[in-house]
Amino acid sequence: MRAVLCGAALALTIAPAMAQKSPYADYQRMAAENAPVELYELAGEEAWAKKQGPKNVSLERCDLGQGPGVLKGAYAGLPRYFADADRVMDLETRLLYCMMTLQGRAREEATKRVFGNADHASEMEVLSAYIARQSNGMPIAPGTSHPKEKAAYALGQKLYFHRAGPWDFSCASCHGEEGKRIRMSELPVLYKPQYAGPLMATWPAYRVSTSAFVTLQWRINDCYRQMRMPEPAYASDATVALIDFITVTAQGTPYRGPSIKR
Amino acid sequence: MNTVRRVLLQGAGVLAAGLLAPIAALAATWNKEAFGAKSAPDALKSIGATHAAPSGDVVIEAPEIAENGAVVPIEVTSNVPGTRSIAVVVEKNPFPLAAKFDFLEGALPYVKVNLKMGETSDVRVVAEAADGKRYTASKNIKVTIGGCGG
Amino acid sequence: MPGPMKMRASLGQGFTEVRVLMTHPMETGQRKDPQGKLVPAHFIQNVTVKVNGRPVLEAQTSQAVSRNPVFSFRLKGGAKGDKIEVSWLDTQGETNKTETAVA
Amino acid sequence: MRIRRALVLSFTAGLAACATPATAPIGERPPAPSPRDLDEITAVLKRDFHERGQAKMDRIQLDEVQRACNLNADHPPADAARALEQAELKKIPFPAGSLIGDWKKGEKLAQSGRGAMWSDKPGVQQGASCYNCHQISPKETAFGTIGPSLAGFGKTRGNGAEMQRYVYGKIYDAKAYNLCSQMPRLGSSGSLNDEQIRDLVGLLLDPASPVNQ
Repeated sequence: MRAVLCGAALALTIAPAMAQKSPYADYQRMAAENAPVELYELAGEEAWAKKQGPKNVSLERCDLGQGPGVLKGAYAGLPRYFADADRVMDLETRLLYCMMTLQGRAREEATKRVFGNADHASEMEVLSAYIARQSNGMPIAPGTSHPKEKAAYALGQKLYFHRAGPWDFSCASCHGEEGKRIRMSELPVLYKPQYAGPLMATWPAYRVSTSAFVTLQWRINDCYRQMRMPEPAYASDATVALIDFITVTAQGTPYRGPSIKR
Repeated sequence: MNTVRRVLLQGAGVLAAGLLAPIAALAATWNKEAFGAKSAPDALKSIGATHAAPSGDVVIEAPEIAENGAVVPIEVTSNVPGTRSIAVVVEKNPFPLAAKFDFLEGALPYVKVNLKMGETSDVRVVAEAADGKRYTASKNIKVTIGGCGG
Repeated sequence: MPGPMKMRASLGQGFTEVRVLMTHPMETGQRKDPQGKLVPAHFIQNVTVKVNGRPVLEAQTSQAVSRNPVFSFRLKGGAKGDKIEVSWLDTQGETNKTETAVA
Repeated sequence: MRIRRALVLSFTAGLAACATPATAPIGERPPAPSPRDLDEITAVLKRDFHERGQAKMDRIQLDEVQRACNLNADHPPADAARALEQAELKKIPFPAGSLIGDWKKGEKLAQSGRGAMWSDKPGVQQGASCYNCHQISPKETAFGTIGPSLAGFGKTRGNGAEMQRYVYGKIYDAKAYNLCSQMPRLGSSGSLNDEQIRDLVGLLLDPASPVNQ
């Protein structure tokens, strides 16, 4: 009896590449239902209203694309082109812009600790949690019509397939073919909507393996770390372009985050 | 308040040193023997569940396979009439007893919690009926390694 | 000072569902910090749920509960406005509690 | 130099023939970049990236192999690919004698995903990341599937001098055998030293290794 059970278990372990439904689907559903993301949303609500910087004002007048202070649906509409900055911006890049313009903070100070840890989440992380929640249920709809939005998509696509560094990796080295895994982790093919959709619908997220809340800027940064490349600057055109490329690929998918990741 | 705190801190210190000393009476109960047990049989013994009867009335909902052992969601419902308590034992964890829930008048015998699992293991749930009889069910949960390991 | 808690209590079919989140490291005592030093055990040992001041559930917990614990409980019946209180006590004698009214 | 010109020419011809747009529609792989695209991307990386730890900025410079693979979407013309593979093969410093090292050390290296990242200590935290992409020892069930299974490798392929040389060379410089392979050049990139590569050869070829049990 035991041998039969073990055989079945082994088959399950080996099957994921071929399975229609991910063997982790139940895990991901239950873990998402039981994720501690609300703690970060609470902290984000406070950070949004906190007066700080040389101008001693909050971020409450920050325009995330839907008008000053409008949070509903703002995350689902990003990245997009902002005329005031003449740039395509994702959520974190836009928040940084507001910190610098509205609050008068220096870039160096505002980006000193953008990636937190299990003991202490960063301001950007908690703000991302709070703001993303208010797009829950809305379709992902980044800007795609402005020439700079088109350029960001094109650059992101080129970067995605660009092989470089000591290990000759591009994003597509791991996220380029269907049905592949790294260890037991299934690899979403992020230039295809059927993979980009479910993935982008759940970022930012509480990351189980580090017990920390993480953002898309972190995700891109950490991919380049593991690709053995130098470090991309936070909120740079390169990181925004990659986020834009994958978000545009995911467009139309209802956003259901913030959620949980392995 | 300060006194309470100090007594509790001392209790924790003693606990950490591995000595057996009763935690101050003011503190809530915590079954040191059961939680300190290093094998599943010892843990079950110390909660009086060695001879628990297998029962379909103890329902465990959990994933068959977990992407990461740091968070494994587990939902337990006991349909055993008059359930007084539910204990959750992760058999292969260094300290197998993970949690014990005592249901007083007003609570339903149901709980959902995230547990840590060091490796693939059976997770055993023991429900205690009003008459003190123990009923049990278990479920195997696989824990896998993912990611680049960087 | 303990980190924040968050709780929601909502009426279900004949019961009240309570979901509570706690900020806590739940250190096992077996994890090493980046410098290679063992991080001492530090975890919640007791959780108490009260309805209108009366205890209805008492949990004893170990280091096997995940960091930033999330619990869901169900209470018999219940009515809008019932006061739910959840408190915890950890290995260092630290405590925290949160209250909410059933919505 | 001649190789490079040939690659550029073949690409330019392709471009003239079908005049592909620079951006692919959603869900499709884009056309291979032009040399100008590559320069543009490298310029973006130069502007937006910075060195950190051991990851210096020279890492964004493309070598001939990377250029050829990028310019041809990993499918360079066969002749050009063969010439570049030969050039890579010549650079592998094959040691004399048996190349079968300690499979136990090899297994540890195969398990480790560390090494060459800005977060790693150079020379200390080194791994080969093998299990990330390959099935190897049957004892390890958490293996990746980007690369082929290597289970039973020595048992099915033998472990003579020729095979030892092939495995050593493949780990040292995978591009010497398949120009646009997704496998890193673990020796030529400086990630693994001679002894470490021999230990990995041992893991795959030693009859005592669990791989061949």
